[in-house]
Amino acid sequence: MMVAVTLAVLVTMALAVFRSILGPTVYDRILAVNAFGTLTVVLISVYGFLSERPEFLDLALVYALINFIGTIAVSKYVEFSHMGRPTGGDELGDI
Amino acid sequence: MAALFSSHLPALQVVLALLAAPLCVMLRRPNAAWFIATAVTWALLAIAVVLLGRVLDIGTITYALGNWPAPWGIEYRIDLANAFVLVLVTLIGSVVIPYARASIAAEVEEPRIYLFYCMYLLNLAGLLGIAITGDVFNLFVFLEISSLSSYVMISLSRDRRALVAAYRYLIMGTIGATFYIIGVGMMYQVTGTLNMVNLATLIPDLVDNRTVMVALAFLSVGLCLKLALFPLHMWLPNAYTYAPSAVSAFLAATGTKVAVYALARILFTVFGGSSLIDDFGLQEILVTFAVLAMIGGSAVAVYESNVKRLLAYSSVAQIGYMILGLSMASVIGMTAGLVHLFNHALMKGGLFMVMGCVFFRLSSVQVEDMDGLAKRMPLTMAAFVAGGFGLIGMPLTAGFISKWYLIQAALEKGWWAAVAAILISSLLAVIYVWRVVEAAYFKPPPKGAAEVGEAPLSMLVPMWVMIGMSYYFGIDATLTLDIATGAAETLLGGVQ
Amino acid sequence: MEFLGLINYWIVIVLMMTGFYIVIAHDNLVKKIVGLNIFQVSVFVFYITMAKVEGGTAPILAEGITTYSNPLPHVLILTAIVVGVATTALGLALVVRIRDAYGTIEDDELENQEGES
Amino acid sequence: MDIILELLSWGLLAVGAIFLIIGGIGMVRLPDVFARMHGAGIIDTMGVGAVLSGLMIQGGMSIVTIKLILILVFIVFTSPTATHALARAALHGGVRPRNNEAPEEDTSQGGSSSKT
Amino acid sequence: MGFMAVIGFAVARLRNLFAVVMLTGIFSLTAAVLYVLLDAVDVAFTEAAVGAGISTVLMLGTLALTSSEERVESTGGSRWALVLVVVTGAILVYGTFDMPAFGDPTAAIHHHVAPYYLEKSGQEIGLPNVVTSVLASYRGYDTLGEVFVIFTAAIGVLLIIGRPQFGRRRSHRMLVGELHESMRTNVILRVVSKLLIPVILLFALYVQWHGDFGPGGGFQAGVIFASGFILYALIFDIDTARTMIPARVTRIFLCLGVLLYTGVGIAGFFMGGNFLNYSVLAATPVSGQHLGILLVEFGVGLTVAAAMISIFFTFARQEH
Repeated sequence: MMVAVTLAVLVTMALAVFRSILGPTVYDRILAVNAFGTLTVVLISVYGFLSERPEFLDLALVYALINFIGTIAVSKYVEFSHMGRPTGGDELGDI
Repeated sequence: MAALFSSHLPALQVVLALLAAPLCVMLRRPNAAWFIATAVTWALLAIAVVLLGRVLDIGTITYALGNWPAPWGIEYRIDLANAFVLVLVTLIGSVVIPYARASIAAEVEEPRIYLFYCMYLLNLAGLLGIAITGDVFNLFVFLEISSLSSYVMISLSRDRRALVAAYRYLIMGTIGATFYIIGVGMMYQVTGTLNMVNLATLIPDLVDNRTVMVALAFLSVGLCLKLALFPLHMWLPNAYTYAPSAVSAFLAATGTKVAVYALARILFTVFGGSSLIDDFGLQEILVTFAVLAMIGGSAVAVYESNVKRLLAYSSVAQIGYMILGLSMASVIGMTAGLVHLFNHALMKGGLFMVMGCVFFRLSSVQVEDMDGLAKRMPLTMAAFVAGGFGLIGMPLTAGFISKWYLIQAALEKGWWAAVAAILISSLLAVIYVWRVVEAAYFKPPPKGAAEVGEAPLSMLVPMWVMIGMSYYFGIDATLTLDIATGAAETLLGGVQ
Repeated sequence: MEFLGLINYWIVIVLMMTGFYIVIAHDNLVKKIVGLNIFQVSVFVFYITMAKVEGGTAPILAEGITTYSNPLPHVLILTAIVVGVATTALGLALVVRIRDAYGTIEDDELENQEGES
Repeated sequence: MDIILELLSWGLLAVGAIFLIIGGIGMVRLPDVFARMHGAGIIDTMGVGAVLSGLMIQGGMSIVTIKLILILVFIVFTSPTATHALARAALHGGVRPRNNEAPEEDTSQGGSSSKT
Repeated sequence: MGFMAVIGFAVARLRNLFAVVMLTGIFSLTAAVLYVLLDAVDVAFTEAAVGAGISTVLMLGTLALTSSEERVESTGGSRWALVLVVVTGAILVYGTFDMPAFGDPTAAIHHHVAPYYLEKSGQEIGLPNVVTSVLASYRGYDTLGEVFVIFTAAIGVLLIIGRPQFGRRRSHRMLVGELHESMRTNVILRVVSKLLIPVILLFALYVQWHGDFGPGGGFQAGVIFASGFILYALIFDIDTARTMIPARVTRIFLCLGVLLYTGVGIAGFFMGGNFLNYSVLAATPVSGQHLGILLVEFGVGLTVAAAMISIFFTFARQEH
């Protein structure tokens, strides 16, 4: 059963990759990448059970987290085409 | 207390520089950072000298980090070859750092200066780490520390072309490093160890193993990229030309030299025990490229009008000399290569410092702008002439000693082509040095030329110290020769 | 049968070479960095591939498990990943400055501009 | 009792797998971004939810289940948020939802930054 | 791996840099999955956080500052590139012929050094996660180098594109129009991320301290911790985030982390061991190792978090 689920996840991943390469708009790609990330989370959870070492779920959590931040960053980039522009105060130097 | 530190000198050699770098950042004062950097660099020189003395006395020193015995942990292994390189790197570092103060203040934006010294220390630590370690992967890590800091330091110059030069260097350097880790991975895969000594004992059993052969190829190509051997030298001229002068002086004198050392270490310590290098024809390949580098580099230098770039191409040629010496795989050839490594570091460091002084006053290093400069900056140009003699290989200079030995070694092998190449390259050196000398001494200064005086004393003194050392080691060469011979014997003798 | 054991390596090599090709053949500076990334990631995969032991599990000691995969390449690659991201960050910073200074991030246009200046 | 749980778990996993594939097909086949988001939505909610619930039952009462719950909660929170941000970005970027009455041009891909 | 090959080719072909960056993100996610399948959980952890997370965000930041379209032109030199690549590939393939087959437990690689770690680290260091033991103790010096690499990168990015503190003074406050142009106005995003950020930070701490037992450790924790702040900076504007953690703070933590690591190493001197010997730090070697690894990992976490925050902020605060 686990194997079947893994296969299903892999098939869906392939579909997502297909969409992300095909585009056509950036938003399609982002969507596909986001879905791909979610699928990775599922895949790792399932694989943890498959290999009978389910303590690696932390990993899945990290993927979910990174996926979210990545999507937000990308949406922000395409919406405003900057990552947060400095708005004032040069008293906040970097060096 | 003293005893405590003296037993941990090998670790301190690198760690001191690593510790000082964040301190520089925390202090945020350019002067304080400079002061720390100077103090630490000098301390490192002292440590290196002590270590060299100890190696001369008692032979190879090993230091197991974390007290984990060798193949399981990482160990430092200091024999004459590393100790020699350590002294060289710290020596150059110590001379360049006082010089850097005025030069960097003029060429780097003020708020960034304190970070520059942090980078300088990191670069120094990286180079020392490469030289001292006995572990192939650890070498990679420190290679990256030194490379990353070099990219940053090169890009700091106000000239925008420095950015592109640094970027290209970054791409080439990273490809080199990646090739290197591919090679390390393959070696690890068939031997199961990363320790150099351990590898050296395991590899002879695997001479016929194709994976080891490919590993050797990748390691060599990766390191040759880093040391800018002739066809892979594209990054070097621009990087040295547009970098801030103090950085050019430091990197030209140390960066490629340490990479040459690393190559020698890999070829002769790790693969030395096997017949692989001969089977592979690596010797012939290296000699071919070395000869091409000697002639090609010098020939291009003749046509350069930017003197820093001229010197950079001359470096490409001089790297050819070193590789030629190494690839002879004989004690005398290796000695010549190592001595040349040392002497060239002094000469080229000194010459780049001269150009730093010129740039400091003229904001240009074009030959055309140096017309009649000898009248205005007599001490600086005299140093150029003195250093130039070294590049040509006039008697009494350090350059003469190493070329002399190189020719002897080539004759011993009966490589007439190599001898001819050395002579041709030296003749070309006469031409390119003469072009600058002619401009500076025999051409009248152009009308309306800026009234410039001598460079500040804090730059002149280190410059002359560097040039002076190149003469000292030319006149009294026994010290360097003895050490280099010993180092060559250790490298060639494999593992004791 | 012997070849089956090597196919993994071959795929990794194809990946490496794809990355390598992107680095040396493309003119766009950002894309070169992307290529470098792919090149490095493929090398990491190569290391991890050779660490795998048939029937082994992750090298985290647990009761009742006797075969583990080789932990050393994992350690090396952890280090190498960090080095990779450090290089990427620096390279991108340089690209940003180059764009500021030249107004382009195409390698050949940079060359043209340098030729003129 | 055990058997019921086991069956329930397998059932959930099977349902999840089916939903995953449906969502994936949806992502590929549906006509425009906004519609495709629904496909992704199926993956994120029903697919992931069912699979993870199934795994939870497998895990029993242990740290594993708690982590799975965390992951599920996390995805339930972030996924719609991300999709929402994306949809806004798409609207902002000039992509209009496909509308049967609207002329064809409007369904074409929008803003300047969104060309392939 | 099939996935990876497809993505790799797609990256080589696509001209839209934005799509390329997205695909690189997927590429490294796939690599991370592959690492899990090959038992390298720690590596997968890092790759996901770094490759898919930080690198992607940084590349996007760069694209935002440059341009997102690659110029299409016929590259004349690419034939030579292809030849070079094929030759290199062929050499590599030649090298594989004497490699041990995939997963072969009798290969030399699994018999020299590695078994020692697996057998002895349990007694000598007493941590279940062998990767952490090797990383922080047996090869602790490599890790020290690694932390300094990231330190170098952070300082380097500051040096290259950091804005000096008292540069051009602009009395430009956020305008209403600009306020609209930010995600701050998006209620859903704001609320969700306010809920999430504390959870992310807590999770980072968990990863930090749990690294001895499961996958995780200082590096991964640092990246996760930083990503919490990056999220904040994305949703709110960058200067608000910068006020929260000023450059001074990141800089000091950056230094403190590496100093802590080096300091622990040097403490080994005074307690009678070599550099980075943790066994001498406490009464028994095992507890000493434990303490040492804990401190060292904390140092790694500090530096990495500070470095990532610093690098991201420096990129994000660039002007067009």
